[in-house]
Amino acid sequence: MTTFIQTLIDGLSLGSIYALIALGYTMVYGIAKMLNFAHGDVIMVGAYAVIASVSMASLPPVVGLILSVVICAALGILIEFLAYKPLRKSPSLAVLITAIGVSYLLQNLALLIFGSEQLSFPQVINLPDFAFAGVQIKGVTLATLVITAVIMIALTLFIKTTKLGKAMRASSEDKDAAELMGISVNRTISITFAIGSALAAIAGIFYGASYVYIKPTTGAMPGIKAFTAAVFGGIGSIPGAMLGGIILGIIEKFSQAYISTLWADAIVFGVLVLMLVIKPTGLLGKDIKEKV
Amino acid sequence: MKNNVLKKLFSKNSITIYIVVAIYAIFSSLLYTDNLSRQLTNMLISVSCYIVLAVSLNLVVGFLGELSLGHACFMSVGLFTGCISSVLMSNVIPSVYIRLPIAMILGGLAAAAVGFVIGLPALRLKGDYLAIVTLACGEIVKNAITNINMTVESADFEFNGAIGLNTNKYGIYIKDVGELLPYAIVLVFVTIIVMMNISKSKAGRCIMAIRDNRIAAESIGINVTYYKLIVFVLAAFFAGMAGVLYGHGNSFAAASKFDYNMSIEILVIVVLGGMGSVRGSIIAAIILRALPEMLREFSDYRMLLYSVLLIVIMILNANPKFADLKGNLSIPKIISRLKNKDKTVKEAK
Amino acid sequence: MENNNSSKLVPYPSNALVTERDLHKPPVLEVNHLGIDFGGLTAVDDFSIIIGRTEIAGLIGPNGAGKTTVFNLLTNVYKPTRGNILLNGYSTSGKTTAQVNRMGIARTFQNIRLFSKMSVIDNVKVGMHMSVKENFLSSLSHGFGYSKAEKIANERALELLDFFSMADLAKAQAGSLPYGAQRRLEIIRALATNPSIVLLDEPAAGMNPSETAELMENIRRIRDTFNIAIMLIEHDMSLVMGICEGICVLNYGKIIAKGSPDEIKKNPTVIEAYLGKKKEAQD
Amino acid sequence: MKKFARIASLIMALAMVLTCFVGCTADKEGGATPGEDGLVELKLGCIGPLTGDYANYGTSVQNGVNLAIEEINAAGGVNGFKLTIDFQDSQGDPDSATAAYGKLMDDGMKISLGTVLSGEMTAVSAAAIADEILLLSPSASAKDAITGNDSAFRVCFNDPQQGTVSADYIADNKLATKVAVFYQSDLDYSNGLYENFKAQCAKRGIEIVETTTFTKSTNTDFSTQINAIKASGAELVFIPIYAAEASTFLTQAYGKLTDIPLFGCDGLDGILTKVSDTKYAENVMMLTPFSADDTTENVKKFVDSYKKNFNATPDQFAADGYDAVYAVVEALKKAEITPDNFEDDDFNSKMVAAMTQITVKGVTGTMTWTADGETNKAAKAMIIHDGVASLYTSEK
Repeated sequence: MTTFIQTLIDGLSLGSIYALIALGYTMVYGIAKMLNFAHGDVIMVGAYAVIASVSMASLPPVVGLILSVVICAALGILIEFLAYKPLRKSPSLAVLITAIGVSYLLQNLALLIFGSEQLSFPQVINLPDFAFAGVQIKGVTLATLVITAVIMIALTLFIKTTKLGKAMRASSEDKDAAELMGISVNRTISITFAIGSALAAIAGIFYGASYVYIKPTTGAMPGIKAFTAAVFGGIGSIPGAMLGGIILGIIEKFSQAYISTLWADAIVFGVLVLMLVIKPTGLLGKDIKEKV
Repeated sequence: MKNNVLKKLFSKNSITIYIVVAIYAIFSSLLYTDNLSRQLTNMLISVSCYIVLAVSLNLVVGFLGELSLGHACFMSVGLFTGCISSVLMSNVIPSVYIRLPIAMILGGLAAAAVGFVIGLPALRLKGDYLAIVTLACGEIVKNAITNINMTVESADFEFNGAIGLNTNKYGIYIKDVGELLPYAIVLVFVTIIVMMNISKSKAGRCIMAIRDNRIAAESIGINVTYYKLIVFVLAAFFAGMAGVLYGHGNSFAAASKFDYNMSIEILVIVVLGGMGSVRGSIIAAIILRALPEMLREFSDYRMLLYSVLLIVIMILNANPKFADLKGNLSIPKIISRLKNKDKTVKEAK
Repeated sequence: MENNNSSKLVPYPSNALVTERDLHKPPVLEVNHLGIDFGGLTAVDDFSIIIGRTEIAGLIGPNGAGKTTVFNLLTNVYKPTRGNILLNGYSTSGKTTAQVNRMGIARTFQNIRLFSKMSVIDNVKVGMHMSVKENFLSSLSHGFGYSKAEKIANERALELLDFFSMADLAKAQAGSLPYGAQRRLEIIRALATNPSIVLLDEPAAGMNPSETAELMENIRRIRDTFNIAIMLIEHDMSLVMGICEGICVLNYGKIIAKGSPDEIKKNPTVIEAYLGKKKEAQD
Repeated sequence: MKKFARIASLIMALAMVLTCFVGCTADKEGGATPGEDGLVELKLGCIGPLTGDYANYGTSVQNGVNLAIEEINAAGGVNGFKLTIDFQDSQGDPDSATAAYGKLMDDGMKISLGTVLSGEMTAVSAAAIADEILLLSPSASAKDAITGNDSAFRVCFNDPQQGTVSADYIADNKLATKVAVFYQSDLDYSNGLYENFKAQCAKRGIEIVETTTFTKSTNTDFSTQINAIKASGAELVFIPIYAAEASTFLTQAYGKLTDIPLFGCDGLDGILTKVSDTKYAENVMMLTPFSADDTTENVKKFVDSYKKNFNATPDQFAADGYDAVYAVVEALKKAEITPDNFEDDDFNSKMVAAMTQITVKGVTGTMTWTADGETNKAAKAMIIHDGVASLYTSEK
């Protein structure tokens, strides 16, 4: 029983990171209708920003965290402006390829700037760990869960209720109609990217706090896992991203603990395939029937 | 009548064939006269494989219109099945050159079987959901191959998926590119001819109809299930064959190489070359495979430049002015311009 | 195909929409008490109709009456909750849309659904896919009778296009055609499947009066040339009253009237459905 | 989209022109004319991942090689030669490595330092058989990476050796009778060590009580594996993995696997510089021929100048690269290669023959080579205490 609970907590811990990354993924997808494959690499940039400002430039941790979020938000706007905006009218696959190009670009830039050797993330989030009845919970895990939930609720409310959020939804439904209604679609999408990338920075911070070591390729795998989580939860759905991420983490840990670490990858993806075949639009995805 | 023959000679597909013939003619003549640089020699087989991979993935992405992120796994399945069966056949058929085509077909069939299984979810899913499922299936296949541990004592053969397959050790590595190139050329031609044939056939029309409008396709009696599966099976078959060729041209293959990154690499080629354009896939495969090699001069900045070029090409490609420019420089345009010139000259007379 | 012969239909219900011409031939379509619920909401209920071998039938009704839903039910795009459909005497229940088409129903769509990236002639040829004698091997190799099959297909497709004077547009991309031509191409594509009944969903939508007149003529020509039945949804009353032999009026998913154009024109329920009850309107 | 095919044809024409150009320049060879310093250039080549997931290993080897070459040239070269190195990136992909090898051959490489990773080496050594060129890989450790090519050698131990030696060492020193293994299941290095470790454990009566793994796609969170090891009652954990993943493992295992020593091989080298806090590496043992904390004079000299040049502590890969260059120098001396005879046809065969005759006192130990390319050198068992790695002595 202790193992079971411990595994569950380990799964939550991993899943909350996936969920946090997936939130940014799904938000950008929901509004800009594009798969931002570079999202994972923005996370890496966010983590490096903290390392550079706190470990290298010895700035206070709070400044480092804020700087990281600001840098990533700016980076998001820049990437959108340079790489995605010229392709606004192109098929979505073309944008996907550009996003992959951006992902390579960020990785290789980081490689040139920070080198290939892994760097340690500074201890900016110091939280005590908890232990009871033989079960251990890391403070960071709880913090990640809380922050993920807060961001999920805030994002949902933001998109549902604020003027900007409504503009975002309108732009995602129909760009031309939104433009006619006086919404600046370009500005709205820029802001979407800024928010998405700021979320990536936060994810980067928590990733760094949980897993410590950062390499230029650090963002790639969590990016893919978060993409998987976002689709699992129903891509575009913000609560879905959180649910998808957490479930993915839990499945991963349980298959490692109870079945086989050798087959864990296959089991996780197998469950994913099965779930999607049973429910083709993800857990919380809306089933949009094509009108005939 | 003469006009018809001319038309056929200069049709889009024939021009594609001419281009490929010209490329292989140039490179083989250089290769067989020992004038080709070693770097290019060592790339010939791998680029040929990528052409086959890109053209076959184009069948799924360009013709059927479904996003697949698991194409590399078909190659992997083909490679290991084909190469292992080639090793196991060595007692029966001593010559590796005879075993290779048999192995290619076996590898292709194994990949096709996996393609069928991966095609099944495609019947229910579409878009990003299908993309993630194909990605997942690719990772499952990779994981499964990694965990294979087989020993065949009669053939003195041992295979540990995690360590990889050393084809040189089992005598199925064909060192001389000159010996392997004819197989590659045949495979490339078979693949592109089949793909071009399909696009101009009943099956191709049905497949493209599903892409353009699934509901309308159903309403005119097209069996969507059948054609979707056929596409996945056929694309996997060719990717599997390419895998076997690749395995015989490289002395080492590990399943971990054939992950989603490689699938994405193939997808990049297809999209860059143009959805549904066989010629585009071929040319993009050559460019994208050659690009990192050509950029070797820039050492540290190599992959950085590669990524920048990738982005720039995609953006330029979407720019209408650039599209006009390149439109004017295309072969059919040039031919038609020459024809018009003839006409105007004649009329002037 | 389970026990098909037993489901062959003989007697006509009294409210049939069958013209005298078709009276002694078995009907092409017989629909009995068809209905569908969407999550508790009844969209179509108790829809029964019989359409004669060469009849031109109209399905009219106010917006949202469930007309397109009926077409979707007839083609099994939606699976009916209740009732049955007999096409040429065979039940279509449990069949896929594609199978239903092969049994003899072809249709067009309210919002045009062409294969827009394909050429005009390919749109027609893809419609003829069942009759093109190409197997998969000949598709791949362009041998094994490919040339002959393609030649026949080309000729027949051009013939069909010529029927609507569109042969000169054969090479054009379907998506680039003007609106009217797209509508016509959709009809040609439906005819290419060799149906025994064609369902036309608002064929005259967006057309000017002269185009509509031409369409009316074309619809009659289709019926006379191909000897098939046609059922159409249309808001343009001049077209409906002009060419339909039997009309069925739908409101809130239920049939409120059936009959010849003259009968429908006089039917008070129909007038009420279209114009509203005078008293209620005043309230 | 079809339009793109057209531009593509344009670019292709360009690409073909360019590639032909590349082909033409290939004819240029580094001629035997001495430079200003009176030395003739001798071109060495090496291939490894400088970008991508494994970039850190390639970079380490590159640094080690560069350092050695600088030292040798600064000391007046060798036999009238000035060594140059062309280090090509492979991204860890065997396919790319083969193409890079072709490029190096085109550019007139005389001696190859092979590749950094095993997969690449397997591909390159097979592709290079006909060239008979000397291949001396610093760090390709897989058993089969150099088999089949009589001119291929390596500086590092091979995987089976390490796995076997590790099991023997644990048994000989009575470190444990019940061990757990934690390895990367999709990594050839890790697997090679594990398979042989397992086999030798069976022979030596060591019981493997828990085997748990991870893959490249699950290399961030090891909590489940750590719990499983903890629950298994193992007295020692064998971790035949690389230092990057090991540092993650150690960090997460901190406080959970107290009193259980961790035992790794040469992949762990450099762990002290990789962990964020050296307390995580407490009690880690490793069997490695190189230790950056060794006080031997040549090691100290190497470590100091490496730190000065690259602002980092050298690891196993760097040391292997460094030694590979010195082995080449020894072989050049032994074979009596001079600018007068280095373009003779028997250059390669002389070099290969010399390889089995030389003894190199390198930073990874004193090495000799067998005809099948393997090195003979002693492995040291190191143990980390208070952030310092020192030779393990069993009486402690």
